Amino acid sequence: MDLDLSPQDLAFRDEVRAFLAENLTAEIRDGAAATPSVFVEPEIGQAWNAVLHRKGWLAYQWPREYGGTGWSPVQRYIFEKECAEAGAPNLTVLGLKLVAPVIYAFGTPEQKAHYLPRILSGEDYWCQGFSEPASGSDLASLQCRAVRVSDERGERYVVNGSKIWTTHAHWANRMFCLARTDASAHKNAGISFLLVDMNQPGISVRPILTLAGDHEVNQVFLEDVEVPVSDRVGAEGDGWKLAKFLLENERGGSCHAPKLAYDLRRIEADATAQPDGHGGTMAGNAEWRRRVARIRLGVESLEMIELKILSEIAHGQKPGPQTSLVKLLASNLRQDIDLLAMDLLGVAGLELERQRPLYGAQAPQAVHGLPSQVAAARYLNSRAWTIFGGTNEVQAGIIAKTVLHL
Amino acid sequence: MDLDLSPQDLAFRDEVRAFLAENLTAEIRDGAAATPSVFVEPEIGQAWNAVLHRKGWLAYQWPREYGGTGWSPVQRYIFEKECAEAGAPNLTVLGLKLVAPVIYAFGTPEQKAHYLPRILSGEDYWCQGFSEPASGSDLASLQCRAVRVSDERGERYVVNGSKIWTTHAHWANRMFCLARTDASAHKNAGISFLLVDMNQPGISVRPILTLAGDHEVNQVFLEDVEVPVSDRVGAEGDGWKLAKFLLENERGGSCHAPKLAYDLRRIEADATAQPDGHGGTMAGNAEWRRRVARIRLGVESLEMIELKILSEIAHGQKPGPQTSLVKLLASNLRQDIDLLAMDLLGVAGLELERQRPLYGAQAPQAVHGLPSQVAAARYLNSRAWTIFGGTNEVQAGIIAKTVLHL
Amino acid sequence: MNFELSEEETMLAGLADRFVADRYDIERRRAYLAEAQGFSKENWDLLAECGLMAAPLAQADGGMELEPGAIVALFAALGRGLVVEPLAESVLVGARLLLAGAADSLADAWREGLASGAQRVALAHAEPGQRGNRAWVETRSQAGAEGVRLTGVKHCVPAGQGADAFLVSARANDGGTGADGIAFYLVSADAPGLTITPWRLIDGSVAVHLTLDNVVVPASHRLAGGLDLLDQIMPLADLARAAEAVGVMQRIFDETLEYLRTRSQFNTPLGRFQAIQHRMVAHYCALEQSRALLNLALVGGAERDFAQAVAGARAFISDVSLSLGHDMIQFHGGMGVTDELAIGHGHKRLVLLSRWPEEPLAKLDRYAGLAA
Amino acid sequence: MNFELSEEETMLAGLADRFVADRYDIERRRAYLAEAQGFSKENWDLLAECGLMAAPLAQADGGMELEPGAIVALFAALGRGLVVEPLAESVLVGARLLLAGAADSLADAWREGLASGAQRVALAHAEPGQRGNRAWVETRSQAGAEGVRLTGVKHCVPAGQGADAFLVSARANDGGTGADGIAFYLVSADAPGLTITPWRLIDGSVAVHLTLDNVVVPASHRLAGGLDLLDQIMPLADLARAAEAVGVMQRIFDETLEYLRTRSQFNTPLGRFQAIQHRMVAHYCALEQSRALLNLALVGGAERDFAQAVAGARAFISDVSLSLGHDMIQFHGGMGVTDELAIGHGHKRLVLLSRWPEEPLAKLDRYAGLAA
Repeated sequence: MDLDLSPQDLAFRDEVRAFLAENLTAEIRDGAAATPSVFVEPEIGQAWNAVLHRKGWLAYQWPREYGGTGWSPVQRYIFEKECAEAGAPNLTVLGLKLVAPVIYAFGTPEQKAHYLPRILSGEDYWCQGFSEPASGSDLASLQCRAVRVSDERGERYVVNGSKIWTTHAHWANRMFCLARTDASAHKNAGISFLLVDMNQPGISVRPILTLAGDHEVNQVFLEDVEVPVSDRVGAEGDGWKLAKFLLENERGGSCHAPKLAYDLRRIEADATAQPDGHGGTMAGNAEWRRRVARIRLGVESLEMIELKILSEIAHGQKPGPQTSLVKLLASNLRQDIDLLAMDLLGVAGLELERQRPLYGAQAPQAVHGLPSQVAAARYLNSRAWTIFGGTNEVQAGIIAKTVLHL
Repeated sequence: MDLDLSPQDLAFRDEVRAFLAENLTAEIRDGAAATPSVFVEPEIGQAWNAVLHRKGWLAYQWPREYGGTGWSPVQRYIFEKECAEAGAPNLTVLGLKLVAPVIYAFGTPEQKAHYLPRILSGEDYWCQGFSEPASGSDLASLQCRAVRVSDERGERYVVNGSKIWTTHAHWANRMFCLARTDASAHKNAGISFLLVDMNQPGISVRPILTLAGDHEVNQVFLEDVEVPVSDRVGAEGDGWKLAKFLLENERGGSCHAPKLAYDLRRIEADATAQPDGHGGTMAGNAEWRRRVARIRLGVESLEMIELKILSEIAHGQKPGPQTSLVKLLASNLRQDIDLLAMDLLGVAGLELERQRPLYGAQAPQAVHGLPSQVAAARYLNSRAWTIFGGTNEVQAGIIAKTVLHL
Repeated sequence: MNFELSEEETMLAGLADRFVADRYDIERRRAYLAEAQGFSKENWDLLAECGLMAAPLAQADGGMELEPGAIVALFAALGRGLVVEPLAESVLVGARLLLAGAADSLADAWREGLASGAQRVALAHAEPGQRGNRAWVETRSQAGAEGVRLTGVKHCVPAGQGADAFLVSARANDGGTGADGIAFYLVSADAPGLTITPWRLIDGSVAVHLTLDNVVVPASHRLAGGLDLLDQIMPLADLARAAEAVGVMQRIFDETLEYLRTRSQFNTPLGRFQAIQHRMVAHYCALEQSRALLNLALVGGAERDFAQAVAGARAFISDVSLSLGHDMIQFHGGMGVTDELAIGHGHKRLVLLSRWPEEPLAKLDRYAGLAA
Repeated sequence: MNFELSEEETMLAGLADRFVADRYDIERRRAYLAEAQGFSKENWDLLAECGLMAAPLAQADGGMELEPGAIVALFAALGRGLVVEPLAESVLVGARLLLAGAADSLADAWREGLASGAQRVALAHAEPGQRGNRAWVETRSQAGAEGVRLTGVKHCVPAGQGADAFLVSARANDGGTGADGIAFYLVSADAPGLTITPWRLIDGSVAVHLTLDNVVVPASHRLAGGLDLLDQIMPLADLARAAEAVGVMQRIFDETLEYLRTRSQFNTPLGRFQAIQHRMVAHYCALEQSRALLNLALVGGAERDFAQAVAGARAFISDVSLSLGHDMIQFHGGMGVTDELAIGHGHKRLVLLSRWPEEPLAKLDRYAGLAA
């Protein structure tokens, strides 16, 4: 085994570092730091997208022909790690990492030419319409129906149904969505993958506030919503296949550990200013340090697991069920860290400011400081980590079946 | 609620205390302290039985007509608690608490007259033949067969099969056992409850050593073993019903917490003499005290749960599935405490002396002292607590079904 | 030995249950929290009317001097109902502290208002540097001719918004960090030099942040006794908090059970999944143990240390309640992490109860004899 | 960055695997443990012959100076095989410590015997009062004309039975508890005044208890350096122990998986029970994390602290290996708690590895910078 970075990789790391030092503005970084929800709002996220787009690094995970950078998996990890360590916001994955791969892998030339550039430019902001109120973890039970009609206005689907947990639907102008195009087909069959224009009358969006009061997800109602047949990706009935591709893609080649490590280091730094009730600081409290140490071991182990998967991808292997392992570990660690951050602040950590945003001119006056404004909300919001994108229980089931063969 | 002991109960407690101070010999107490297995060997256990028998307290759980004391449930608990706190050995339950209730509840007058006094006098030493190699937690799948024959030597069953996990079969002269008397019946049906004479040619006993090297359980092979029909308890085919009665009886009205509390207090006392590596003792080590405190809370809560169940029994309720809760908690706490005891001793706690017995003249020389001779063996043996008498998983299933209705 | 509720206990729990049935559902609760003081003024008056407010006070103070068993019965019922009115903070802490420490004339001036619910006082003891150490007080008191001058910051005063006065702890001596030299002073909410800033706690209730800048109080507003007043008052308040937490746990556990029995996934009721069953059983065990530790605190006898038993119950319940809340959320899937169900609201209350006035570890240390 | 095993690593693991395949099954292993020194003399010689014994030593000492990656590959394989021969204690600790600290003439006298396996030395450092604090040494050394006089007790010397000599730590100064004044002395097993009492560790191996009553050693038997010798030697030995533990975990996990797939209860293979599945998944995660932390220790670079990374891996693995062992026993039901399966034997080895030379918390404290 040789687990050190090559000189080329080190040089690349320095290049990324220099770029970040130059281009990641305080506004963007502070906005990310003051965001307790899982995704940053477009105001921050799209600003950061634009910076990367100007540099040509936005689509670093795409194939070169569609605007990708041609980086190796290890370089991609280095880039993401450096971004995390610089305090950059998470990229909004919905367009870039979820729908784009489906479009460039399965889309028509017209779809590719139309949609991919608009994701990069920020003209299109996407949301995902998979989950439904009655389906939960069981995607195959979805009920949203798309009926194909053909008349003087052309061939199109008329979609009726409802989607839930739709992140940023209130910001999005486009939604990629699964709908049942063949009502008679069984479960996974008869589902198609449609690209929906959100700016049409039949769409209504109901906010669902999180435990912390953040407006991040929604329920979307579709009432006679129209989708031109040309906005179906793949063949009719291919939806399940494309969704599986998308989800596997989502789970593959992740970079969770660096962000977790960054947050943990910031908590450790904050501990040096947090009184311990006896004239010292929490940084010197043995129990506290043990708790931090246990979490740090989790994060460090996760980073090596992520790197190992990347290395396998680099050697041509497909990301397998190991990605469920990563999802599980990362979700648990995220929750541990967000609880840690809240607990560090003692009683002041129990503040839950519900006004948003917490950055910029409209930010509410802080009673105990920004960390207290963010910590409890982040702790509450991060309970979702073990639920979205396949619950911990679903991930465990996948591992039991595909890795352990039980 | 009124959770204090009545003046009568306090007086009874003092009576028991005085009796124990007088009659629990150092030999018996030290023998119990030097026994790492779950049950003490007959040498210790039967000696203690004899002491109690002389006092008339041995059958304190039996109805008065068969030699019981007529104590209330709370008095029974007080008695057991005082015994635990005095360091008395656990009573050997096999005859007293397992088969005796079956005999006095379902036996013929002849069976009662013959067997019950012999349990009290120690003439009969019982073992239990329920589990079989292929059945595990699933008792209904048992395969041991009893074929009824009738000839000049009388009516009897001829039993063939094998029993496993038979505690003290190597000491016992009698075994109560489940055997399939009707091979055509389904699962739970067709099983009968037989009393087997262990001193006959068809019986052979294979020791199964525990992880710690203790000889406590066995596999018993029955080859054309004969059981007179008069040694069947209940009707033919009633075996399953009787076994259920026995197991529920086993789980009802327990007294685990006082023994756990006693062991925990002894560990705490030992900690005052155990160096912490910095010139102090473990009794002053904060982390150690937190670990002890957490376990103590578990024990204290268990005691209140046991008392509450007793109080319900005293009010005429039947011990319900709460007894599964007690079994679960007590087993986990037992394991926590035995690990704690080993860990207290540091490196010396890693000793595993395999010679037995550890008391009396034949005891091996102690390199680090008696606690080290006992601790690791006890830790290992107590892994069985979450397995025997219904595994933790089985108990959880019972609670999920009967209490939570899931 | 009798585990059945006494007549009084049954009556109190019944009163609370009825109050909840009449006044509470998730939407009305939201509206109560949205009021400026973080609870319903109308409910407050109702609780006073039916006698629940005064009940914990001494008979001489117009109360029923509730026994610990009655406190448990009452607060477990309030917890099950997710009641937001701050009985524990205002009555068990605020009113009892004032009446225990105030000289007769001062007590006389407040007794009726407190018992009738017309007036509220709030304990202002927590400070940013304090953490689990009650004796860490940086607010200073300086006696002078015009009275006692108080200066400092009290960053977390629950139920402080709309309170008529605060009981502010302050230290007379220099640099000391021990219990000596600390006393409590009654500070009127409109005292010059006092700045009150409200903020929202995680459960949606309102705390206030106090800045005292040379606030002057008459010497008669100093309570007799020092930190020992807390030792006198807190165990019963902590028992109430513990009982409330058990009530909340029971509520969200029961709602989750119901959900698991009815909600299907992959064509099977969620409650049939064995992994979920076993985790529900683990929480059930923890809940029974929590209840048992509450009971243990009720066992009398001279050799029992009530404060230690309560600290133990608090430590245990703080830990298991958080885990229970996490799983109840988890088992509800997406709905669990929204603001729409009682599950989340209950959990947020559990977070607060587990970490106020101190973190769970501080409670354990108190029980283990590692902290005063 | 390349996670594939190097040629050397593959070769070493292969050698170990072959050794296990040739020499090991549960009954033969029992017989090896029953030998007086707690392992097989014959196996010891075989390991020496195939070069595995000398491999960790410096090239100047006749070894291959194995890199950490090779140590991991080798010891993980030995762990999977539940090998009882004490390579880590005798070679990675004993031989390396002697050769690192001995003056040339002394080293020359031992070099060949150690590399060939013909001679063994054992570290005698642990004392009853020491616990996690390596600097707590009560054994005293007194220099005099005839040499150095050693008096004290070393209560746990693994692989000490049959050793030719012991490396005994002793303190020259009075009453000091720091690292100063401690040195290691080579004490021949037949030295007058030395009493050797063998005892069995939980995994069935043999440790010895040493009493030194005015044992005299020549001044030349004092190793150069003090406790820092341990800092120099221990990280690699600890890495070997961690890798061995991961090997053992893998072995009993795999055997349990196989059992769960094939054993039926209530007409269903045990492995179909979801509660068991999820617990197996949790252990699988822990096992993968353990492996990852071993890998992390192999990452080079100046900013990396090898000793700290190893301490972290040891702390993590000590905790999760015990839980894993407990569940692997549990899932085997009654058979799990007998002496008959590899499960129990593996678990007993895990108990030892997790608690030797110090408890898991001491390892965590080392990682967290709370202990030297």
